[in-house]
Amino acid sequence: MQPILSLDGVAKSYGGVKALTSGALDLYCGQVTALLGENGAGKSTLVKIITGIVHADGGTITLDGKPVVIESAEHARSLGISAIFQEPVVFDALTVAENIFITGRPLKGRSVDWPTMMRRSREILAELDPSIDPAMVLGRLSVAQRHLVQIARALSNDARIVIMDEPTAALSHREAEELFAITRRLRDEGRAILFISHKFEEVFALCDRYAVFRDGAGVGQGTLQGMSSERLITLMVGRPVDQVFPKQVVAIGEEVLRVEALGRCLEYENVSFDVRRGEILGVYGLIGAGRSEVMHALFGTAPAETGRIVLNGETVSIRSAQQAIAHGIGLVPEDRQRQGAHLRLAIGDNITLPSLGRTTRGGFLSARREREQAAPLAEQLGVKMSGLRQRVEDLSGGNQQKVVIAKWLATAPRVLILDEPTKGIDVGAKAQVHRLMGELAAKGVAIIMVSSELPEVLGMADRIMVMRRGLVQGIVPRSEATPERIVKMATDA
Amino acid sequence: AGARGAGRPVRIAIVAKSLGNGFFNAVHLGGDQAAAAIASAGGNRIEVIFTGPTNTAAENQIDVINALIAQHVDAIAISANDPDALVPSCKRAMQRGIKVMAYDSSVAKEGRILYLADATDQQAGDACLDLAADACSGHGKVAILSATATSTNQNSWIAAMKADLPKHPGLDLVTVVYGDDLSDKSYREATALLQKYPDLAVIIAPSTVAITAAAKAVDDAGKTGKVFVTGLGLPSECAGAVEKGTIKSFAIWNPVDIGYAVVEIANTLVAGKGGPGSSITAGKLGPIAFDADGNGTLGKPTTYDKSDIAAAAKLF
Amino acid sequence: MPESFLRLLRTREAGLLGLNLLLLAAIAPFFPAFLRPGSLAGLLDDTALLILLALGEMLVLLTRGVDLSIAANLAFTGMVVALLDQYHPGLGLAPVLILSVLMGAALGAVNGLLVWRLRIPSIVVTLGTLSIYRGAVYLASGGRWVNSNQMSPQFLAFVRLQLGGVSMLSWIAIACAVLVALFLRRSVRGRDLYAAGNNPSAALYAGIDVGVMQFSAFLIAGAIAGLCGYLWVSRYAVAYTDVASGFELQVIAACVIGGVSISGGVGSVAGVVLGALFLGIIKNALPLVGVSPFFQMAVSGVVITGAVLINARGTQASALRILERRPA
Amino acid sequence: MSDVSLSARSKARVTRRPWHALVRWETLLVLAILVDFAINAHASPYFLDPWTLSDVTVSVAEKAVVALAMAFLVMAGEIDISVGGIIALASVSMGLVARAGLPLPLVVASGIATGLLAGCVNGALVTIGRVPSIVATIGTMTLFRGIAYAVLGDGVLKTYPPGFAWLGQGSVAGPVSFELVLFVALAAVAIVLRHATAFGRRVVATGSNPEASRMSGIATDRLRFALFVAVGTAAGLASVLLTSRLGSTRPSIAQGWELEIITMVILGGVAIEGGIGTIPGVVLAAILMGLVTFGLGLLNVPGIVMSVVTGTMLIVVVAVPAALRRYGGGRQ
Ligand SMILES: Nc1ncnc2c1ncn2[C@@H]1O[C@H](COP(=O)(O)OP(=O)(O)OP(=O)(O)O)[C@@H](O)[C@H]1O
Ligand SMILES: Nc1ncnc2c1ncn2[C@@H]1O[C@H](COP(=O)(O)OP(=O)(O)OP(=O)(O)O)[C@@H](O)[C@H]1O
Ligand SMILES: [Mg+2]
Ligand SMILES: [Mg+2]
Repeated sequence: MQPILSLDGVAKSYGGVKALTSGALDLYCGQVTALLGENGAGKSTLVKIITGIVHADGGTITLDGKPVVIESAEHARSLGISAIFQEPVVFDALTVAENIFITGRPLKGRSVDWPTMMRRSREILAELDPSIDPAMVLGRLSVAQRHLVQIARALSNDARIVIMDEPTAALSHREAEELFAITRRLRDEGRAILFISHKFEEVFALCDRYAVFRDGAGVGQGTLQGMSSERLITLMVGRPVDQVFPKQVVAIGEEVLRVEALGRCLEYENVSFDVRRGEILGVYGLIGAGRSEVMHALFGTAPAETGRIVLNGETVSIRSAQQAIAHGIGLVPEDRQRQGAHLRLAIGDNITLPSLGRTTRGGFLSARREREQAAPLAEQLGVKMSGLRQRVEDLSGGNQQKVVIAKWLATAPRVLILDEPTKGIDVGAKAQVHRLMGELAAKGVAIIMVSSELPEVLGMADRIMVMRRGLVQGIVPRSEATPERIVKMATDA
Repeated sequence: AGARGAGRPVRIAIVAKSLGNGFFNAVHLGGDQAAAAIASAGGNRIEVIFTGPTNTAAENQIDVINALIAQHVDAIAISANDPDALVPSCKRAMQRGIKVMAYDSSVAKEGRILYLADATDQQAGDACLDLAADACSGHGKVAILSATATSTNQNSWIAAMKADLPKHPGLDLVTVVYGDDLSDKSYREATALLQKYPDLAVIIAPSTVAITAAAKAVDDAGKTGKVFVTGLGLPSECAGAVEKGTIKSFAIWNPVDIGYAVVEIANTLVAGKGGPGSSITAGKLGPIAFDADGNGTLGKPTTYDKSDIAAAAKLF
Repeated sequence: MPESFLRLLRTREAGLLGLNLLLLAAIAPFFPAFLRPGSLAGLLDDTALLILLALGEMLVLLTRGVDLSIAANLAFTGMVVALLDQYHPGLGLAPVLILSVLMGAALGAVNGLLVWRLRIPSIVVTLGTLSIYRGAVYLASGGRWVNSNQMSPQFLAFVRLQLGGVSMLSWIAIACAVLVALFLRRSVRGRDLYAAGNNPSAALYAGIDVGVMQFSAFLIAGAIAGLCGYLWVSRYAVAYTDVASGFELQVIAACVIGGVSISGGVGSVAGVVLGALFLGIIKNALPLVGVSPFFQMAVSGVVITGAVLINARGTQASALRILERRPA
Repeated sequence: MSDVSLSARSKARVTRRPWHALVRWETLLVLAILVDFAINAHASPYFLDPWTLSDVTVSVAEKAVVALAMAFLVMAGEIDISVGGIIALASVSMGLVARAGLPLPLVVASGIATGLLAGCVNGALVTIGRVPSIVATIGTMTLFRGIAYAVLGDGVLKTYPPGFAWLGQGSVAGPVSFELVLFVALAAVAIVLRHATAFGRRVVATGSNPEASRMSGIATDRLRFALFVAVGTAAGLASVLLTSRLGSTRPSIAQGWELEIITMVILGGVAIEGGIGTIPGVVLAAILMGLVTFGLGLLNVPGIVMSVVTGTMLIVVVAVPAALRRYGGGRQ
């Protein structure tokens, strides 16, 4: 069989950064191909090239056996290529219908045909989520619904080639399953699908073929039959990696933090739980279950309206991040780029920012003390950098996440909240983050880990709290946690 | 002035309220004429520096004076945008040996040696009221559309008009409004006057921006012949409205003469002669008397109407 | 459709319309003649230039930019066409109109190119061109004024032409509003403009060239400002260096009161027109109602500040509902 | 620009030096200052006179004082258009206090306090009212000046206590004016604040990512509020100097200053979108603008033509590095 799309020796550099050196990939009709690779391996860059958003510096792209140069996003669309990108491509101020048809709006003459756009949007949404009104402004949708709109967009133009760049990174189990069903249907209709993910169980459950990238180069592709995740990982990183979550056994101490009946209008109510020294409390739920909101209440950045927070036996009032930090609470937020890191500041400046009080004297900066504070942490976390003065912007996603974690470790927290700490980072970096959580717990830090990845929660947490639509469904000890039970609690009323 | 080397011309700076105003261009013209006259009569060689800010802000005029001080000019003649704000810099100029005089619009007494007024406030006020009475045959409602609320000479003319009102019992002054010397604001204020006082007879606008804007507003409202505009303005700018009949007649002093007198007087000051309480001969214009406060007056304003506007409009 | 009608009632535009009507109602007892058709036409006439400029500014604001140079562009173009008319009074109106639009567009294109090709923030670019264009008026005219008697009759008459009780100037503003509304609602490029301003990084993935959108916005804003240059000079029958000085901030205020978001992607033609009318009513009513001239600016300041404050309240994102609705 | 030819890798390393960006921008400004100095000295025989040079500072020191504070505000991602209005209002309040016969320190204090209060209004609109700062201050610009007009009308206030004139007109030693000394002192304080304190770090952090800064325990609203107050206070101080220099108060003073002050800040290399900027750059930009406008003034070039020069300077200074970055092969 001949591949519908074939890339060979594709290269791309940004300034001096070589994102791709020799990308190679074949896509076949009626097959789902998984694209694997560490963070920064060049997967998303390849997607951007195929969809005409950036232009390759070299290499050949063959479509239907004929070489093509993909000029623009418009051109790619006309060639029958559509994509769900890694970055959310959503327009809050526009209607759902416009978001779906943001490229290729239906036209009548030269003017936008609104009635047709609405009708077709309603048709496409009918099978995804009929509760979404195409005339609604997108900003009013929930997170999961926004994902659906992007999926609807990829379906809207009847593409022959559908690319999905980490579509499940922010999806929960149930939503991911829905997406897989759709993907299988598309495959059975004879379309070629490229599926990018860091989650091996998904890859094995869904895909027919694989392609692996390492450091911007294609290092192998073929059929998934007979492949094991170990072999794939070896291909990806060039060495075997311990993929199992290294859960350390830690003696659990006294209660550090307890919340009682926290509530906030429209968002959550009656949330109660506690966390102890050395314990990792996993918080699981579907996207939009209100977990992040509760974490922001603990951290003071969106205080709860009712209930109380008890820290080391004393009721405390936390109404700002400063107060939270003063109480020894740290939060690694979910949105790394917007809430976590200062991309344009240096790594060192990022790490010392929440703990500036410790490195300054009388308000004056000391370069030496800052270095003494930041350097060991950066090293301990294995941040790949050229120096503390490098800007965070220049780092890969995983390394950015390590910087954000380092900046909270610098405050020496007694309670550390990690909201989706491994979202979108590769296996190697993930394992490091997990090992670090274990070490912190061993040192007596109480950890709250919000995650949408079931294996991560099951592997790391001592107890698992499950939330659904702003309510706590229950707290399950590690010994009693099974995947089925957790998923059922998260999804069923 | 002592720093002036042999053979160097006397440099007299004429500072306008704002550049681009036809009135001051005519002043400049008169200044150049005087310089030529003095030189050909065997007097000093004179270089006239004509400068000013682009808008009527006092601070910008201060920057101009500072630049002139730095150039060590011999004399500065200024038409002030603000009588008080300019005092410190004018004082500084005088400390550095520069003769400072004001013309057209004065600097407070301590900021200049002499002030050459275009006409007395009384004369200007009288002229405006007489013209207004003339336009409406002595009976009717009158409104004043002035420049900015802070402009010195406009305010003193308005005061003079108010004082003179009893002489014209038929005139009823209904209000004073300000167009800020902006044509759009003046136009809007004039339109508002027409709406608010449907039986208004005359708009007195003692500023060239205001008089042209008011004439335009009256014309656009289709009230030409019913409401008359008068006041002080430049012939070149009022010519159109006079032809149309929106303005029957208006007054203005001769800026060319002012410029001429300014240079003659400044030249006299630079020579170390003249001062408050003296009389200075301004060349062909004859002697001008300055009182003990240093105030002198050039003469009465001239009135223009349809008969002589065309000729005057060519001049300034 | 009662439901969509209700939805319409709750929009910002409806609120603004209500506010405008309220304002008129408040003025009526002081000065009933203000509500006469003739006066209202005069109000529209007086606000037309603000409406036109605000329409252009809105396009720029939609793409997350700001154009501080439109008033200077207006002054420059206005001076150039006034000089053209003065020295070639026989040319007629068409060359004047064409030149004003083209020249305005060219000045706008300079802004647009700097923003698009060099990615310089628009506020920096237009702060610079604001000074340059304003200075160019002076250089072009030598600081001179061009007065009404130096303008040809047809140059002056066009904006004053009355059609159905409304001036040509007002008709131009109305036509322009309709055109911009159609452009924004119906054309692909118009919709792309919203998308580019709403989320520039996402627009990139949707194949929308954000830079081209910014350029287009500046180009159109410039063309409108150029046209306004002629309209202004002709309406007030005078051209000089300081024409419309500082007007850009009023234009931005009109947009913001009209609900255009300074952070891009949000705003409607109806809102902008109502926002401009709001300012226009205040400007025209204050002298009539007999507010002391010295208090007029303070009153405008209070009203503008109040309006933007109320507007900011309206745009604050409300919390997402997570909890399920329960039967009461 | 020689670094264009460097390989991207070594370039990346070079840009990491904290002082590197500073050196590049500031050298550009220093060069421009030297060039303009030479041109001025060449074009006007009066330029190289200590008293003339002292006059250069007069036209620029008042704006530069505000620019120092404004630089912090812009670095924090906000802007204040209302400074001209604040200066007018502060001047009116000083005039009233002086007319009431109160002593010099109270007159000065009332000017500064008015600026401070006006800054509080702006700060409250932005941090509590959640109005974008450019929008809020366009409103208060009219409001502040409007209040000045409402209070003073067509009046003038010119009875100031003895000694008041010295602040804006007096000199400390020979041609060294008090305004200059004050500006130098404030610039020194600003440099330390920006580059050597936690406060400066927090300002830049807030400008570069407000949300992440709030999450890092920076009281961003309080910081922004403080910066608006600082700008207001600086405007109050500038009003003291200007009023003293004018010897009188009218509501129309300092019209259009906001744009000149912001131009100074941007010319100094402060990024309008926040997060980037140095104080030495702003100081150099102030000197450059003072020299250029004064030099042109010496040649009797009208102010409006100077604005063409400053406008061009602003665009060129920002456009040249941008063009080099974009077309000279650097990364985007
Ligand atoms: N616009 C850009 N400018 C400079 N460098 C870039 C740019 N985009 C990507 N890169 C770099 O190119 C490399 C490849 O990035 P890419 O996003 O393709 O990786 P990826 O395989 O998708 O990683 P991930 O799994 O984290 O999504 C990285 O080193 C990244 O830092
Ligand atoms: N429609 C929306 N528009 C903007 N932001 C949204 C929207 N829906 C959710 N968010 C934001 O996205 C994030 C995820 O939503 P939420 O916190 O409700 O879910 P969660 O249970 O924390 O899920 P997760 O942590 O897996 O994302 C939150 O920061 C929320 O504020
Ligand atoms: Mg990627
Ligand atoms: Mg969340």
